Amino acid sequence: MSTSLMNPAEAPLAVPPPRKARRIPGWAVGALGVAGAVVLLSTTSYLTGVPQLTSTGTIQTAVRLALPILLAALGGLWAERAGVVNIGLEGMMIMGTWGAAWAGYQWGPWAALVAAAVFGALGGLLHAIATVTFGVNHIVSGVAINLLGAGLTKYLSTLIFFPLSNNPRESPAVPKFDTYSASGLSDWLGRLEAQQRVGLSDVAGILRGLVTGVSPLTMLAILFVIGSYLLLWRTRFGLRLRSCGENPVAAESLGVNVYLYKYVAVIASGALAGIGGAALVLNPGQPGYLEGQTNGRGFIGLAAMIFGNWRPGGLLGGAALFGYADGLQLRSGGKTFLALVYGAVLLLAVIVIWQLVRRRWFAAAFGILAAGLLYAVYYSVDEVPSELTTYAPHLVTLIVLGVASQRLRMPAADGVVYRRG
Amino acid sequence: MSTTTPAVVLSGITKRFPGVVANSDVHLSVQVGEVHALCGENGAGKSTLMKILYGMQQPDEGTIEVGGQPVRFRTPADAIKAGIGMVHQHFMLADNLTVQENVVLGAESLHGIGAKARKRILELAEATGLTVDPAVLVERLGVADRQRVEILKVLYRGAKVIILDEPTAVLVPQEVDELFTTLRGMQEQGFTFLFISHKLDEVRAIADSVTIIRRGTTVGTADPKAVSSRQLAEMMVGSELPSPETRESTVTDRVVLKVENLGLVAVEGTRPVLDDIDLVVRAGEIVGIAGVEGNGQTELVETIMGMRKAHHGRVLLGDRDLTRLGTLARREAGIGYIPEDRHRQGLLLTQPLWANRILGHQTRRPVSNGQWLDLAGAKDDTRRIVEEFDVRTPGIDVAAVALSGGNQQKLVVGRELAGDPVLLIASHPTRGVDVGAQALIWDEIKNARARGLAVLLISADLDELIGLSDTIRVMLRGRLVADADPATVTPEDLGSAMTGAGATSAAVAEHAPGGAHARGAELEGE
Amino acid sequence: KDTGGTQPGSTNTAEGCKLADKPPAAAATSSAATSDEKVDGSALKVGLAYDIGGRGDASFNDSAAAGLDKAKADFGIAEVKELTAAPNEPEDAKQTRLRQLAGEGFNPIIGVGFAYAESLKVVAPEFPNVKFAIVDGAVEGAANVTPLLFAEEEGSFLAGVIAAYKSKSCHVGFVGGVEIPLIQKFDAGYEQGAKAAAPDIKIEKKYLTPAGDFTGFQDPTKGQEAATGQVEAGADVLYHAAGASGKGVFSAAKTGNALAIGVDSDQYNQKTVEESKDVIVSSMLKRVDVAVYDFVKAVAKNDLASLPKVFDLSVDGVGYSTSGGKIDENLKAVLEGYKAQIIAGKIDVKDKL
Amino acid sequence: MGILRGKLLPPVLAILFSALLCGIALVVSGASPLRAFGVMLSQVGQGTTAVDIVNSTGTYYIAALAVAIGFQMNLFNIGVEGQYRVAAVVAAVVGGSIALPPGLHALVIILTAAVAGALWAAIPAILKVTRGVNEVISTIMMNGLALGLAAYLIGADVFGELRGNNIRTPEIPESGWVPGIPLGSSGTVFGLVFLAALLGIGYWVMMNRTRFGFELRASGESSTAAAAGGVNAKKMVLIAMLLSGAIAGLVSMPEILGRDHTYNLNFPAGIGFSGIAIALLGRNHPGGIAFGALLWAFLDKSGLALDNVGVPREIVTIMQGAIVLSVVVAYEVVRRFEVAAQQRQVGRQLGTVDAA
Ligand SMILES: Nc1ncnc2c1ncn2[C@@H]1O[C@H](COP(=O)(O)OP(=O)(O)OP(=O)(O)O)[C@@H](O)[C@H]1O
Ligand SMILES: Nc1ncnc2c1ncn2[C@@H]1O[C@H](COP(=O)(O)OP(=O)(O)OP(=O)(O)O)[C@@H](O)[C@H]1O
Ligand SMILES: [Mg+2]
Ligand SMILES: [Mg+2]
Repeated sequence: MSTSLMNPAEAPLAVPPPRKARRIPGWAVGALGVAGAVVLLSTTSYLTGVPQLTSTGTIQTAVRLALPILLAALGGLWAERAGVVNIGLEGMMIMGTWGAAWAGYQWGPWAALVAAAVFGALGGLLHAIATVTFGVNHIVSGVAINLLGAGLTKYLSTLIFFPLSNNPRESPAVPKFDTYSASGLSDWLGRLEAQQRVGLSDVAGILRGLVTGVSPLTMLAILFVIGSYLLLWRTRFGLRLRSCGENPVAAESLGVNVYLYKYVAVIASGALAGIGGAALVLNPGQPGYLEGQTNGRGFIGLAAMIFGNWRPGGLLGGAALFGYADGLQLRSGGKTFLALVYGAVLLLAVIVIWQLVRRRWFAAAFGILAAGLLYAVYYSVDEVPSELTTYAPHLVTLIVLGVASQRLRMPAADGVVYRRG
Repeated sequence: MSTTTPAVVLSGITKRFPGVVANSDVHLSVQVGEVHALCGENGAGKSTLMKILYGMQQPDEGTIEVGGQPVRFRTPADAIKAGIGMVHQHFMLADNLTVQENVVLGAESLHGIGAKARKRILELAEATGLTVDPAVLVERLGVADRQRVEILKVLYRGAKVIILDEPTAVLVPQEVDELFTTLRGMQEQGFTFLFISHKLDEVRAIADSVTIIRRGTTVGTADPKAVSSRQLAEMMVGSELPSPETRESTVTDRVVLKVENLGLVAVEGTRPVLDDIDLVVRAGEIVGIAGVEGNGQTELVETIMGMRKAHHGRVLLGDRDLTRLGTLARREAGIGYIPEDRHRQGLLLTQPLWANRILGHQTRRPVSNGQWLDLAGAKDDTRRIVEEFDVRTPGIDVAAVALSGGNQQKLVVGRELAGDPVLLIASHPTRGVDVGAQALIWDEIKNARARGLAVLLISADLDELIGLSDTIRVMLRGRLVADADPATVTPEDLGSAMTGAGATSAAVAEHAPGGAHARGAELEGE
Repeated sequence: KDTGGTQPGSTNTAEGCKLADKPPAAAATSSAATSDEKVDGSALKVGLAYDIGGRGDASFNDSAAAGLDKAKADFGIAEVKELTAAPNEPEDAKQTRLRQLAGEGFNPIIGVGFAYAESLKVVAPEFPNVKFAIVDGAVEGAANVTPLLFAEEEGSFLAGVIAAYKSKSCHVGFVGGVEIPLIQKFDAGYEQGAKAAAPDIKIEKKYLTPAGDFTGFQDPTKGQEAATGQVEAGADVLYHAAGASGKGVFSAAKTGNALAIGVDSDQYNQKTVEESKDVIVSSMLKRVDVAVYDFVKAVAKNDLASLPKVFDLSVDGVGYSTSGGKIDENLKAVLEGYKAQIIAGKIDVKDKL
Repeated sequence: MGILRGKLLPPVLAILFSALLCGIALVVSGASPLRAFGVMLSQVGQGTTAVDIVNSTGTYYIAALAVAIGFQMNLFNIGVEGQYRVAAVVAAVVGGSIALPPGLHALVIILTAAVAGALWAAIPAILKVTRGVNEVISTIMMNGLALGLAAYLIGADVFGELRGNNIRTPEIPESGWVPGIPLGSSGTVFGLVFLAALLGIGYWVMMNRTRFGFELRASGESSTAAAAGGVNAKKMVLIAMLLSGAIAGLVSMPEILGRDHTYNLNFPAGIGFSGIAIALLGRNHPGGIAFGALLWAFLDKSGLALDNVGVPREIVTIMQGAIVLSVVVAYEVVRRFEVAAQQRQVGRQLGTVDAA
């Protein structure tokens, strides 16, 4: 090679693009985050004397509440990774609840799951037809599907459930899954938890919550998370699917059938959201289908997915955070909520120190201010008004998003209408 | 080298778009193992023809033969199967995927997506000299590397006929040479190339034969070794070849733009993107900035325009300190700005031309009275630009997207020269623009300079840079590392300076050796 | 696999509360003599405007429907029309519904739920000859609107007594659907009753959503989690006033080996909660059916003045159910004792805390 | 002709298609679609339905305008729902606790509502601008918090008062009311319906004639081009969101000042979400939105009549969803049809045209 030519090794280093290569792999970041959260919670629990923060029951509740959100978020992940924004998750979830109830009361919970997936997938199919084939704005289509899902299920319930349950807004009772526990481990952890040892008991409580009274649905959802990761990031199918969300024109030019992959992704998305609906119906305590049952969980799922940076691990974190905060406020109300505020102060303190180390004075000052404010709240009230605790999950999500530095990155062609040719 | 059956034969190809006939009865025959160039003005229909050959678009009429067999490509997959590969004018890479993922996408059945695929990529890179790290994200690559990835993609699929659509538009001469070396090497291994370029010298340097397209139809085939660039250009447009040269100097000693000690940091704690830039542009002077893409030119321009916030340093226009002002205030102070990417930064594509006239001038006459728009004024002035700058359009109410690239660029130039700016910042003002439009834009910039306009010119087209500029500064890794005298410097010298290979000519005066900035110093991601 | 029912933490070895002195036994059950006089309603066209949920909600709408059905059968009513409110509907939809009924000649017309109060204020004066009634509400200044109000706090008082007597850990819970005044009445009565029966009793409370967010009546999952929380905190008898969310409370009680008290109608006999019916000790009955029935009857007899101002314990407008056999004679005697005292005014049950 | 085909044909097609779809659904369920549609149409002439439709159109129109302002620059304000609720409570509280001369009183209430809505919207706006928080998430969360805040504010020990089983804010004195146009037994048209019309005109003028509107549209069309043109993206996000929130704050003003004079537990929910659908239906154009709002209101109000003939009222929701979807599909189909026609035309002129 002639000397005047550029040798790649000496090629001028391009100006660094804003995003850097990651030195730490994603799973490690996730593990660190989880560890950090556990430490934070057990410290808070110790300092405030509120053991509920890490009790088995709280964790179990969190898991149950997070489940439908997690599944909806996974649905969102599939669609958006293929470049289709899915604001219709709520509608597909509603379709899922109806399908689950309809099949479930007749043939049991497994049939409910399948039917929910099918009904959700129908919603997904409609979304795919509108957005992929007809090039309709994704948000328009999603909004329409939310309306259609709600209208259709109400209509169908009046026709089909009314004669059975004597109530046009409710299905007959649906049989539920049995739950399973790793009993030996669970008992051992239970003893550990009961000893009230700082840190150790907290971890035991959390772990015990995760291995006790587990519904097959929970295991399935975890499988879905792992499966989605493997499928989307480790197979050719996933590569092709994601390429449709990053640069569909390039994908098409390489012989990827973009329409097909978008269809598959959006239908899968609907099916997952539908299963999310089934998770709601099959939750202990739910009679079956109930009008208004999803109550915005599809939207929360969407938020969890964005929160999780369009990644399976991240959205698991988002759903868990929401479920945890919701579980906490439902179970124990104002007091524990205050403990959470205290935890937020601790978190902010850590962040402020980090910012000081990095010599980011402004961010640090902002953090100190926020921490001071929150601490004043913690100090001055005994119990947060119940009107506000109900929405603790919303507040926590907002605060976490506001505090966590925003490095979110959506698929490059997400929401862009793609036309072949 | 020609054999009996041509590699590819296109006959009677016609392709219509709404309002446009992109190809009309095109004939093209490419021999096995040759580099066949395709030349034509902007919008002549070259890319469209190639997309048809690659199965991305279906011809309305006409037939395609590959290796003597008539074929019908419904998708690129069909074309790939037939051994045809295409490197697009606009790179077709997914930024957020790795090089390896981009390469194997769509061809996973060959070697999977894992270690085997990686091995194969490295083999190919070895064989052709297209070295690049398969594990790196594409968004972190510069243009030359991206092009390597594009060619690797094609090779990975086993293509024997490779279409290169304007591959050299964004490369510096050294990179072009390197590309040509690669192409020649591959040609010897039996690959066939279809090569599109506006740069006729390059065509003559690399091509074995050339087909010329004018207004969507083939006007002839020539032997590039036997014709001059001028003859080729005349076949393309039927007019004379313009030149960017500016003869007499109009430089005054009145300083218009003064940049002092300007610094910019992309991410806290990383290497600076702009490092202590000092720069002066005087009235009547064109200062050219040479540099390989990605060395901070974009950032420099955007910092001067106030689109990025300087970390330290000052920007002065005349006596006025602009450092703390926003982009609009800087524009109001008298800066015109031709952005490097007219589609992304210069135009509102779906809006009518007159709305595009308002952009950047929304507070100034004649298109606005401050807070209220003056639509009549905007329309009148748009008509003026259309006339003066020879913007070929059916009217001023059509959407900007309906115009060809050259005409879009003329509109942008007309807009930025409106309202008598004192400083024009022109980033790649003629990129991807055909010779006719190019000549007009050069003339307009020269005229404005003669009227006392100060111009900061950034261009990858070294002929343009050398021809237009009064002074050339070379930018490397965020620093101005050398000055060059446009009267004596050659593109090759400039190219060496730009890549940091060291001055090879007296025409380039290097500054004190730029402290080698460490490559590392990267923060962990996410 | 979980067999259900192993409840962590709550080792209920305690033998229950230290109970307050039992009230004196009630004199005689003053079960109102259901006079079998024949009432003719064949001239009546009765209109019923339900609140969200409507017929089939297994709650107070259904109870109203039951009253209407009975009235129809007993009095031979000519025609009946029932319309239902949609969730989140604007005010004018309710007005339109009432006007529709009035316009088609229905008289009397009953609005089920306090949500109709504002609409009736507007519509009732437009139809001065139509006799309106409103369940759970009152409209000032409209002479032709009969309020059908209930003393939920009195019924809930008895529920509190039941809870205190049934609790082994002397720790009970209350789950409210939405924190509105109506539900706070249940809450208040319950607490007073529980405290009256066992002064040391601990009470857990949770409202699922605050006022204005009516999804709290529609979210069994939340009901279940809130109830589970209370059970794990030690409560072993749960009373709910949470509409459909109450189903979650029953289910939580079942898994947590606790007991539950239903609300509005006799929930032991409800199909949708069949699988957890064995935990239902009793239900606080709010006899909307009685009120509707009595109102129609009074209209037929043209004797509105005979209606009580408030349907309270004294007229059996509220009460408790005994289906399921978990209220033994002993407890029943106690309850009747408290009931007599309340009726007699010896115990004043407040509707607010 | 072309305009007619391009702009008006699609909505007509879509409505017909949706009606057909619902008709089929009705037939399947054993009801007569003709009867159902007939009842819906005749309902307009009954009682106060016509006036209710007008009033409701006004409300929907304001909500959709609020959403549309965000859409113009690709900001997705799902938070209209929460913004109008917070604004309603705050305005009702303020209106009920001050005494001012007629006219001025109402004006102050309206301004309060706008400011409250804007402030509520400011939180997601600031989070987006300073912290890059996606507005879709933050506004969803803010909707939840709005419910909590409203509940807290009307608490009996805060600003609310108990009325039977209802809680409400203190009644706004008559000086704060905005009189409507009484049409006897047909009801009363809210005075503030005209506010909606005024807002529509203002919106049109702003989008088409002002620098701000231009910058908004430019940001929506291409944020990069807008930035190069001197549009400060962060400032635009902030202003657009505040403006959207301020308009959202006005959503419930016609009802509160024209009829209820208080905020109570029966406050309607979901108007913000309808606003999203209507803005999309009307393609962010003031005329289109007006049409969409009218259609929506018609379906809502006349749908009440379906109960009379024993048809599930939910068919209306299905119809609304179907219309939103089929309108956009119809626009797309018509557009493709026109493109094809143009292509054929070019084909005929082949040889005589000049490329470009
Ligand atoms: N998808 C399309 N839809 C409509 N018109 C198109 C499309 N693609 C290309 N055109 C038009 O067809 C004509 C030929 O375009 P093409 O891209 O083939 O030109 P080109 O010769 O490659 O020009 P350039 O030198 O600028 O790359 C132009 O007028 C262009 O505007
Ligand atoms: N979705 C729609 N439904 C019904 N009518 C519509 C719709 N969209 C636009 N219109 C009507 O069509 C006409 C033209 O609309 P168009 O969007 O072309 O306006 P425009 O050219 O953008 O003008 P403007 O300068 O007002 O924005 C308007 O009168 C408008 O009311
Ligand atoms: Mg081009
Ligand atoms: Mg081209």
